[in-house]
Amino acid sequence: MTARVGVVTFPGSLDDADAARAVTRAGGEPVPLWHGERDLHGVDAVILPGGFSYGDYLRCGAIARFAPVMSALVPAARAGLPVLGICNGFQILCEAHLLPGALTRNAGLRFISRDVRLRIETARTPWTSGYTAGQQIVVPLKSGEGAYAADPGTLAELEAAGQVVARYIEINPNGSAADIAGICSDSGSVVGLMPHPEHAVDELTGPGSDGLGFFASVISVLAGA
Amino acid sequence: MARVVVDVVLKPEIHDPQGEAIAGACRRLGFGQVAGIRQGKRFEVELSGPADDAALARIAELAAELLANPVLEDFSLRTV
Amino acid sequence: MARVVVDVVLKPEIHDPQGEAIAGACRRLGFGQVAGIRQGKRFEVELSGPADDAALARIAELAAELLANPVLEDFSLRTV
Amino acid sequence: MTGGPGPSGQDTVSVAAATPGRQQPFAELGLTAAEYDRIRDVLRRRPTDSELAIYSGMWSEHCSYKSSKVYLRQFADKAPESAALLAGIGEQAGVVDIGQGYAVTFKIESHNHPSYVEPYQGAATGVGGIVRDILAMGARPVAVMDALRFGPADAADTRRVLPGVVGGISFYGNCLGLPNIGGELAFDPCYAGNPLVNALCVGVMRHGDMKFAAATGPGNKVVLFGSRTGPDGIGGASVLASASFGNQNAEDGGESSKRPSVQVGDPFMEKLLIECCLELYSSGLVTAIQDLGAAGISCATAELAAAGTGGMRVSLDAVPTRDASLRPAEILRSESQERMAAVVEPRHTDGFLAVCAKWGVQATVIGEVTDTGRLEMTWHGELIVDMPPGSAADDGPVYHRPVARPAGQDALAAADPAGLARPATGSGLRATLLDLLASPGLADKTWVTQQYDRYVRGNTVLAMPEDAGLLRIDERTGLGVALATDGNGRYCKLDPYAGTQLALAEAYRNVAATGARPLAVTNCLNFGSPEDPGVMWQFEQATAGLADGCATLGIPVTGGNVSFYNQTGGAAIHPTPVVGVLGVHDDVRRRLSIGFATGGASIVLLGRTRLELGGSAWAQVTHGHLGGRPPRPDLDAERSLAAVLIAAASGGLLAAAHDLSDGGLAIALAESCLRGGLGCRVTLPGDPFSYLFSESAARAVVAVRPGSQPAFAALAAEHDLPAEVLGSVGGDSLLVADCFEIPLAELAAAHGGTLPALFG
Ligand SMILES: Nc1ncnc2c1ncn2[C@@H]1O[C@H](COP(=O)(O)OP(=O)(O)O)[C@@H](O)[C@H]1O
Ligand SMILES: [Mg+2]
Repeated sequence: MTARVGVVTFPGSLDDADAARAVTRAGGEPVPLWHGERDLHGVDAVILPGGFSYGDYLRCGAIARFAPVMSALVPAARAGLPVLGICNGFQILCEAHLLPGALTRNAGLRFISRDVRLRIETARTPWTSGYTAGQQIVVPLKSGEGAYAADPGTLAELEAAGQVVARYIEINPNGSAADIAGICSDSGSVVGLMPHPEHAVDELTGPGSDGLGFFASVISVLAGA
Repeated sequence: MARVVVDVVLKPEIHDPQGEAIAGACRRLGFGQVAGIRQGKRFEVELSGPADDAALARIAELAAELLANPVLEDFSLRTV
Repeated sequence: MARVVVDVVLKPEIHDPQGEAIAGACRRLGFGQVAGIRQGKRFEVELSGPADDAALARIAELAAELLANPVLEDFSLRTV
Repeated sequence: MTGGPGPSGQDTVSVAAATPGRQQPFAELGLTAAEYDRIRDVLRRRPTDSELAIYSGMWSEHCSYKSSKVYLRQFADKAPESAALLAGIGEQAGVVDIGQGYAVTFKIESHNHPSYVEPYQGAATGVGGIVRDILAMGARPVAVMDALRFGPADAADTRRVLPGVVGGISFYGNCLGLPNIGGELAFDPCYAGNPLVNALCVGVMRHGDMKFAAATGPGNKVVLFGSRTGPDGIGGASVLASASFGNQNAEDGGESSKRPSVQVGDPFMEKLLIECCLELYSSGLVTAIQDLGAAGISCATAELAAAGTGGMRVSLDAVPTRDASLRPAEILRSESQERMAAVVEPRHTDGFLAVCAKWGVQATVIGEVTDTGRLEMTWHGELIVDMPPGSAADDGPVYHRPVARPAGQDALAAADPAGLARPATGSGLRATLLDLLASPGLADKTWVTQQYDRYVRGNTVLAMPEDAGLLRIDERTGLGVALATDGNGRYCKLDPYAGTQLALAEAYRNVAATGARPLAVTNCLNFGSPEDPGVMWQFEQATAGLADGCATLGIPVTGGNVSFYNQTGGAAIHPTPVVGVLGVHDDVRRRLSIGFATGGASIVLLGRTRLELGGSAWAQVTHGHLGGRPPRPDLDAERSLAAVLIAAASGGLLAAAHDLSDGGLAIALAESCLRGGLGCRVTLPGDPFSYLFSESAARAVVAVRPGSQPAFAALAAEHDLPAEVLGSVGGDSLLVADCFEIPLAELAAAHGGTLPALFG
């Protein structure tokens, strides 16, 4: 049975179609989920895609956090449902307190759209199990508020518990604390990532296909479960 | 060290889509008594000297040139 | 109609690149007495009813849940 | 006698009839006395305030094309036969058939004046406006481009305007989820005080999905949806884009002095509008649709009615507003963003409103279609507008403005750059190349393009810094479209006819360089005041050049936009037509990049190189000189070049292709090396300076795959296209035999350092 991966569309979501395409490419079945429904339709995993939910007015992700679909997603995620938040999705996960810390204004104060090199720091999440720890990948980053911030205690805990999922190498494009590009919950099932693996699933339209591993990982984990 | 707060608000006739979207969210969250929201900025300016008249006059200049966009915004100063 | 202002400021320990950039620009423009700037937000909330204690308590809830992010920001209310 | 207002205090139709002598502020609204008299003739009375608001918007230069109309006709009259054209000039945007059941619509538009007043919001709302044009054709917008021109890069005002403009385009386009796939960035003192901000949008639909802006069917409802109407942008069309721009604060049409012309964009609302409209279309709920742009509700209602059954009745007080104090004339003139108007059958209105509600878009029935032949509007039950809609929408004034070749034109042509000192040694040529590569106009544009999302929607195959943007349209077949915009004010200043053809040729060449077949043209004509006969001469020459050029190249103009009054005081900008060309790519997997990435590929220069330096980047950068004749356009040679590039791409013969334009071969080689990460070694077949820096048109440099050289040579010969083998790809430097060698790192530093140093 192919894994069914939900992709949530909020008003202002932009990369939902890309995320669904990436799921298909990785062999899964994408299931569109609507922000206004309190129902996950029995999916095996969920992606919160990139974009500007509610215009990113107020703070990125601040309004989306209260969408009806989140009232179903938050308890499911706490109970172990694999969730990947990409860019705006990461911001929503932080605002919803499923992940610690916050994403703040880029150090250079401008929107950045560029390819970045990341090091995958852990393969123990369902979204990175297909990579090896230490593996380097190139994927696009595109955000204005992508600088990860958290208090020193939280940062220390994240490091100690191995919850840093990916780090910027070569350069830190946005001033993220400890070069953090992505983190996970203590169980590992909820992952937030600022760069966009769904834009790197095909040489033709992306910098390469290094990002496919996130989607392939969860699908193979679900198949084995 | 003295501190001056510069409040920057959109001119009343300028459209504030952010404020509207936030007000909409408030109502969806059950805060029915919110009739509207206008979002502005607030700058806390720390001075190396006292907040005397001369300094305030300089800060007002600064606000007009840099902190507020005169095409869209108004500003006001207060010492705290 | 009553109006409540919610001021949202970054917690003191949080880095504020925007405020720093503006403070730098001030000094380049010759406003030497600016020791630092912190940028915050200001929400003017218009109420459909009076700004009584009950309404203020609701607005404080709103500020804590929506208008400010407790990870990064503090807020305060004032009636105007 | 005094005619008191009606019971509501409004200037109603009956009040107007009773008070024929009342003074009206037509001049402040941008109308001439003769135009005002014509309105009185049409109505056989004086207009009401609201009618005057409608006419002033619709008869503005921006909406009526009154000075340009007589020239724009030739785009249709001289247009080549094109089976691909599904809708042409006259629609909001042209529509072309790209095969496999797909149609594409694209258009470029200016937002110059608003972007000078408030760069961030001005540019942002420029993107918003052109996207709604495309949406209103029935298409899904799929990408944007931006063609930008500013004053000197190191001028203080450019440091205010440029970052604001780029930030605004980034903010709006990124938030809409439209990839930015290309554009232009140029600097010249003539644009100080008059930046050019031209935005292009392209959309895709299936055949048969096309929508028209015609209010047909009496009884059908007129629905206004999107943002509420506010006091922003009141009179933008008549005031901003007109002669009075210079002192636009001086008058506001007699309305409250607090009414701002500056508008704030709400890309989130626009994103909702896009999704909402597409669902309305696919559910079959829309009879006709029109975006609200310049002249707002005036324009939407008058145009819909004029193009349809002919009549419409509107309750203006039904329009949702953000400000209860707005008066009818202000509501009519407001240019609040993110609004659309639709005509809907009564049986579909509930469904229509439900889809809008799903997307959180406010929608209101404001009127209905009638067969009276009149556009009638009421305000609290009183009739305040009663006019034939065609008189505003179609029968505006048409001017044959005086035309005169500018006095200085001959002297300009005589100032030939041939006499300027040229570098003669290898080290001199080397230094010249590095100077040009680092000059703001030719420098790496990453500072700008890094603020634009190019990836969203997952179909961007080529984007900046490639020659053209290339989008995949069909994932299964690989069908795609390529787009490029070009313009060169310096060439056009020297010779507007030739200069416009050069802009057309460059965009055509850029599209072909990806392997796509050019199909259609859009254009944005940025000029000074039409009341200046010299400017009108430039305009006459430019439009003739474009129409003739399109006829020769066999690709029709499908639409465009005119922006006049680009001047500061008496000084007009260089005439700057910006031309966009769209091409079809049969299989985007066979696209060509500009990058030299295949070691051992042989480098071939295509086309004929002459010593042509008039208006060149070399003359500007090294001598601050503008004079002489621009390069000679050779459109037949452009066709041959394109044919070879397209055939070679589809035959898989090439590893890279890059057109030659500003800065000539020297800059093209440097860009291809930097893009692909490999160097090259070349030997020039003649005078090194001419080969490196001349800007002869109809040329490209290609990297032929190892082993494909004989087949490629045969292909070029078949098209009579000169093809000179210069050398090969490889190494980590740009080496020109007997002249110089420059390590890639040094090229990159020169190319990449300029804009960050200027703009932070
Ligand atoms: N304002 C801009 N927005 C987006 N892309 C831009 C902009 N300015 C330049 N570019 C891109 O940078 C690249 C180099 O531009 P340019 O040298 O003008 O191209 P060409 O000479 O081939 O027309 C092109 O890919 C162009 O699309
Ligand atoms: Mg080019």
